[in-house]
Amino acid sequence: MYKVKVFVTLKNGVLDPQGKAVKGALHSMEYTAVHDVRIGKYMELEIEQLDNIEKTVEEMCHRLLTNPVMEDYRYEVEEVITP
Amino acid sequence: MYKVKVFVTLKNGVLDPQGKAVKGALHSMEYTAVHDVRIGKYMELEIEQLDNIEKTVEEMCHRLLTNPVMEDYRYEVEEVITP
Amino acid sequence: MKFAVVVFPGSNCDIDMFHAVQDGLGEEVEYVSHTTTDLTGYDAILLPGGFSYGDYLRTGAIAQFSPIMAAVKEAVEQGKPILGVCNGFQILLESGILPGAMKRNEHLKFLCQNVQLKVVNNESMFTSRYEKEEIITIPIAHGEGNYDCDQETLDQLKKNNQILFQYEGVNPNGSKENIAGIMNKSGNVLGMMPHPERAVDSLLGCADGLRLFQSILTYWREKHVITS
Amino acid sequence: MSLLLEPNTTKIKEEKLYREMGLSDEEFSKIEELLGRVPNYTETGLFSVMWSEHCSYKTSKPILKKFPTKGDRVLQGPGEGAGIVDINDGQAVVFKIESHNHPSAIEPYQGAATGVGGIIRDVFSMGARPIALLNSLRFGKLDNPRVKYLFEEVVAGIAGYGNCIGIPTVGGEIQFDDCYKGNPLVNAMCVGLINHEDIQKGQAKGIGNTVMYVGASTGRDGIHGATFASDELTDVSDEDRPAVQVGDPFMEKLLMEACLELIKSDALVGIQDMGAAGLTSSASEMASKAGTGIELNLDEVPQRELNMTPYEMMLSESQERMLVVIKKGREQEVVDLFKNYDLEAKSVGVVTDNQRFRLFHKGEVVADVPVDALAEDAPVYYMPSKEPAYFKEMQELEIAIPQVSNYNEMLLKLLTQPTIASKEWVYNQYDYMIRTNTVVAPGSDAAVLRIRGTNKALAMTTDCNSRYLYLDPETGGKIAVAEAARNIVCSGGEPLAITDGINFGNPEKPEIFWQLEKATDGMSEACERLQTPVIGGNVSLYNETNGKAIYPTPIVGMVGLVHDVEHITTQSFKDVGDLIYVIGETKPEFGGSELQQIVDGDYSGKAPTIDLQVEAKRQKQLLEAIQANAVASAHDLSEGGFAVALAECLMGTSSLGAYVQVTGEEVSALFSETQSRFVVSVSPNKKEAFEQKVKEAICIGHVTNNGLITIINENGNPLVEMNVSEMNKAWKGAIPCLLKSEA
Ligand SMILES: Nc1ncnc2c1ncn2[C@@H]1O[C@H](COP(=O)(O)OP(=O)(O)O)[C@@H](O)[C@H]1O
Ligand SMILES: [Mg+2]
Repeated sequence: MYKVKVFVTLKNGVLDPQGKAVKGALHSMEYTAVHDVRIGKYMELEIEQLDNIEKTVEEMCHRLLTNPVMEDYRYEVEEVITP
Repeated sequence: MYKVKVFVTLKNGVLDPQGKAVKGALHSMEYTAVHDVRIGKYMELEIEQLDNIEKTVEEMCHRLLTNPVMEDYRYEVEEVITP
Repeated sequence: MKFAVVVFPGSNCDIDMFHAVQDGLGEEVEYVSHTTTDLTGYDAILLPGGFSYGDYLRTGAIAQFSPIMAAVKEAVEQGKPILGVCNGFQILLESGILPGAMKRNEHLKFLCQNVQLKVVNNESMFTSRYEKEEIITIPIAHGEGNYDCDQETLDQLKKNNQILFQYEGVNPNGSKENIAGIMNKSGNVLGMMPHPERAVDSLLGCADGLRLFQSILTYWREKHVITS
Repeated sequence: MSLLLEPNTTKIKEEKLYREMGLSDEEFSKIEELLGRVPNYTETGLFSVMWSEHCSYKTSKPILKKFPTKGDRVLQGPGEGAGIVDINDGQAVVFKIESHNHPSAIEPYQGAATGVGGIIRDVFSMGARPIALLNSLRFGKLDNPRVKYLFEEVVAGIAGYGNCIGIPTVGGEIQFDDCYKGNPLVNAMCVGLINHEDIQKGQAKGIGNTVMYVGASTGRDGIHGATFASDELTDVSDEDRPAVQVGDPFMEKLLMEACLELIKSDALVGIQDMGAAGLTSSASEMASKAGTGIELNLDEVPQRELNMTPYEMMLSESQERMLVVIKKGREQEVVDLFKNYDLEAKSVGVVTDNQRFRLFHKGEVVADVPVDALAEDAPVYYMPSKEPAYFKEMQELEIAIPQVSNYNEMLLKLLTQPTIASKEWVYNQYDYMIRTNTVVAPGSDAAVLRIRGTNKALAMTTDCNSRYLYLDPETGGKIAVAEAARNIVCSGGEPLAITDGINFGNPEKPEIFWQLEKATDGMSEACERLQTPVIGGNVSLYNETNGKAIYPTPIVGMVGLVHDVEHITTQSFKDVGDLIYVIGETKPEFGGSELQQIVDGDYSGKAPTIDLQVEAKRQKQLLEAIQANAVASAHDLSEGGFAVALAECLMGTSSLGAYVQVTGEEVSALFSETQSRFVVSVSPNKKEAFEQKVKEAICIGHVTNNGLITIINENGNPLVEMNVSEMNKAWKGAIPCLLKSEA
């Protein structure tokens, strides 16, 4: 079994309305040291043993999990030994 | 300057309709090896030099960035040397 | 003329679209399930609003893999009029039939209200019944209508007169260049956030949307006369 | 928790573990008596939820009995998922209100969302197509970050669910008062449409028929939600909260469409949603109502989590689930039907003739109790009642007219009180147009939806001014019903019936129980008088924070029938030159008024009086005038009195104004909250027709085109003179402005 973690972020240059709002809220709570906030997605997938897991994950990210027009992604694959 | 990465996940047992729908979609796209999908949030914060950054991040997570009723979180703090 | 209203799991403006064509326009219309693979019997395809697959992950993201989308792409190639409204627009973007992407509204809230639109281009098969620069009233109802694209795409859209509608006055969602609706380069696919199908009956306050459907019908009739 | 770790019967009894589940010592003895033995852990759980206030109405039953529930049009009164009223032509309207207060206090977005989801299931489980949603909300004052957070998230949650499932949210009401600070109220109402022949009952009939489970799988969420809803909130409830239930409106959309298709099939015997107390209440109630028994094999229950115990499965409040009873042998049809919607239907049990509720798990019987013991034999409590000391004090206070020095300023200030201010910020987040039947959108008195294919329409509203109820529960109860009816009438509808959402404090306190008794007495009388029977409702008690109760808040949800879409009327003035009339005389009544709140910072004295006979007469006359097409606009006078109502008639009109003259004591004339009054505008050529129908209406002025609101006194001196656009801006901006400001 694999555990795959996918991190999705908005592309540089794409405005992030949610991040902006969160930054504003943090400032109004006096966390003025916060310069910038960007909000993305974090996904955890459990995948069965597979040949070429990286390729599959790459493909899933490209086709469904992210929108390449505005998002970037990276992922980590961990092998999990199930007892 | 610090770069803080916050990973927010739903607590165990809390229903994740998004994860469920994405898993269904992956299956219908023939990625049947995918056992489970959970979707959470990933945030990147840029924070100015601060004493006790961990405590501040912890506090922000608890007060605003996550919903402690339903979500768990963990974070990583990296120091960034700005040129 | 025969219209198809595509029903994805979670579509919910399908019924409004259906009635706009049947009662407003007085033409033939049928619901077509997302599992259908053949759209050859229809003259125009309507992708209605709603929350296909709950809009989980991203709006319109999961629906792009529905079996029917291959047939929709075929219809695009054949030059049939295709109209995607709201979630339908989002699906057209996700599936790459129209360029760009949709983000959450700038103010992060769902917004339902009448808005004013400017008809930027009235020379399309969707807008011939409007005046150029005419200001019309059509309702919006969405949480993610903040259209975005890169500069190159925007330049193309402008150059080819692909922007059909822009918000007039207040931009309700922060979309780039006040964009409310765009078409593809060949001019037979329109995606728009506002709901023309909700504005076809003056009992409900406004009927400016009806002319959009009438434009499609006019186009089809003219074409039909010429080709037959 | 694994089965092995569950406490045994000795432990449950000796260590009084049932107390943690909300059962009293006496109740536990009664259960032992009914069973003839000590219940095991699972059984104790079954009783604890079924005998909770939320499911059994054990303290409110004697009270609810008083409500008038019959009427010529009533097809289904209280007792099923929702009530049903005939609207001619073989059609009927189905509606019900339900509270989700405690879950919303803990997790406002999901609490509100799942509240909406639950009430929708109540309506489609009757076989009806849900056509509209309304809500009634109460929060503390918007001067505190927690309250703002609750308010924003509750609204987002209601929007999130309703918009996604595609049912328009067309109306509601919101009040802000300190007593709701720690205990907000979130009541959701759903209205559905049905043909008489499609009406379903939640009954498990026919020995040998199959019990099927459809919809989402079961997780550990919301275990003990029903008992939790029957308990007070304290500061610690934040810690030991049960797992939050998350709503999945997409799943519910599929489930709704599938169930509405199933209803057309004669394979279906009975259907009920799994609401509070989930599988336990739906299964036992269906059997109890049919006089049968039920056996469930819990191994077949779709489960979302590993190693769930019978106790957990039976008490889970996972959302978007339904239980259906299907004719034996027809199961596969149902499986196929649901498969078309990507849903699973699973056979989980069978209807038996022994009137017992039996549960099997891994080959063993894990519960075996008489069905009626759960669903019918819950104790009924007649609580002691005592008139609170404050009531007497309030009644003895002299009438005091608050001092107002500048009427313009005061009017502006009233218009920016969040309770009066425009709720556009709220309802613009709701898709109120979807399904394209909404003729009158939020913003007028009642929402109106046409019924496609007919000339008819339905008007609907929710109302309750709890400040009056606090000062005088009986009078306040009457007013709540009367106000709802006024809103229906102003919109051109004939009031049909009500659903009630009874939100009160801890009924074990005699003063609270007294409020409950008096309020429902008042409501009953008004329902009787106005011929709007109660066809269903919901009770939410124990709404207290740290021992302090909310104001008594019995929300009235009312639906009216508009016989012809031509009769649909809104509150806004229409044309220059139209005559402005007021119906009803004004008295100096300020107890519980907005003005009193502003001037004194509190509520005191007597609530406004109401004469139900006068109310009924005026409503009847006004409705007749509307039906004779003699009325251009109609609006009832409520919070803020005449001046506010007049201002509201001008809001959103482009350039209209009003010029009117008032008589008598000025502060009362402008701001008193005397009941049973209306402001109406009439086209000059309908003058005679109108005056003939409504003899006591007094013409006070006319609609102008100068964009000014002008109110002069008897001597012709201006009391109020203001720009409508300025007023409009303040009124619209008030709530967004409060939310933005930091506090
Ligand atoms: N929570 C809400 N949801 C939807 N609409 C609301 C809500 N609160 C108020 N409204 C709408 O705002 C308008 C004014 O409400 P309200 O002041 O309560 O009217 P009234 O005093 O006539 O009952 C109504 O149309 C009502 O439906
Ligand atoms: Mg009103």
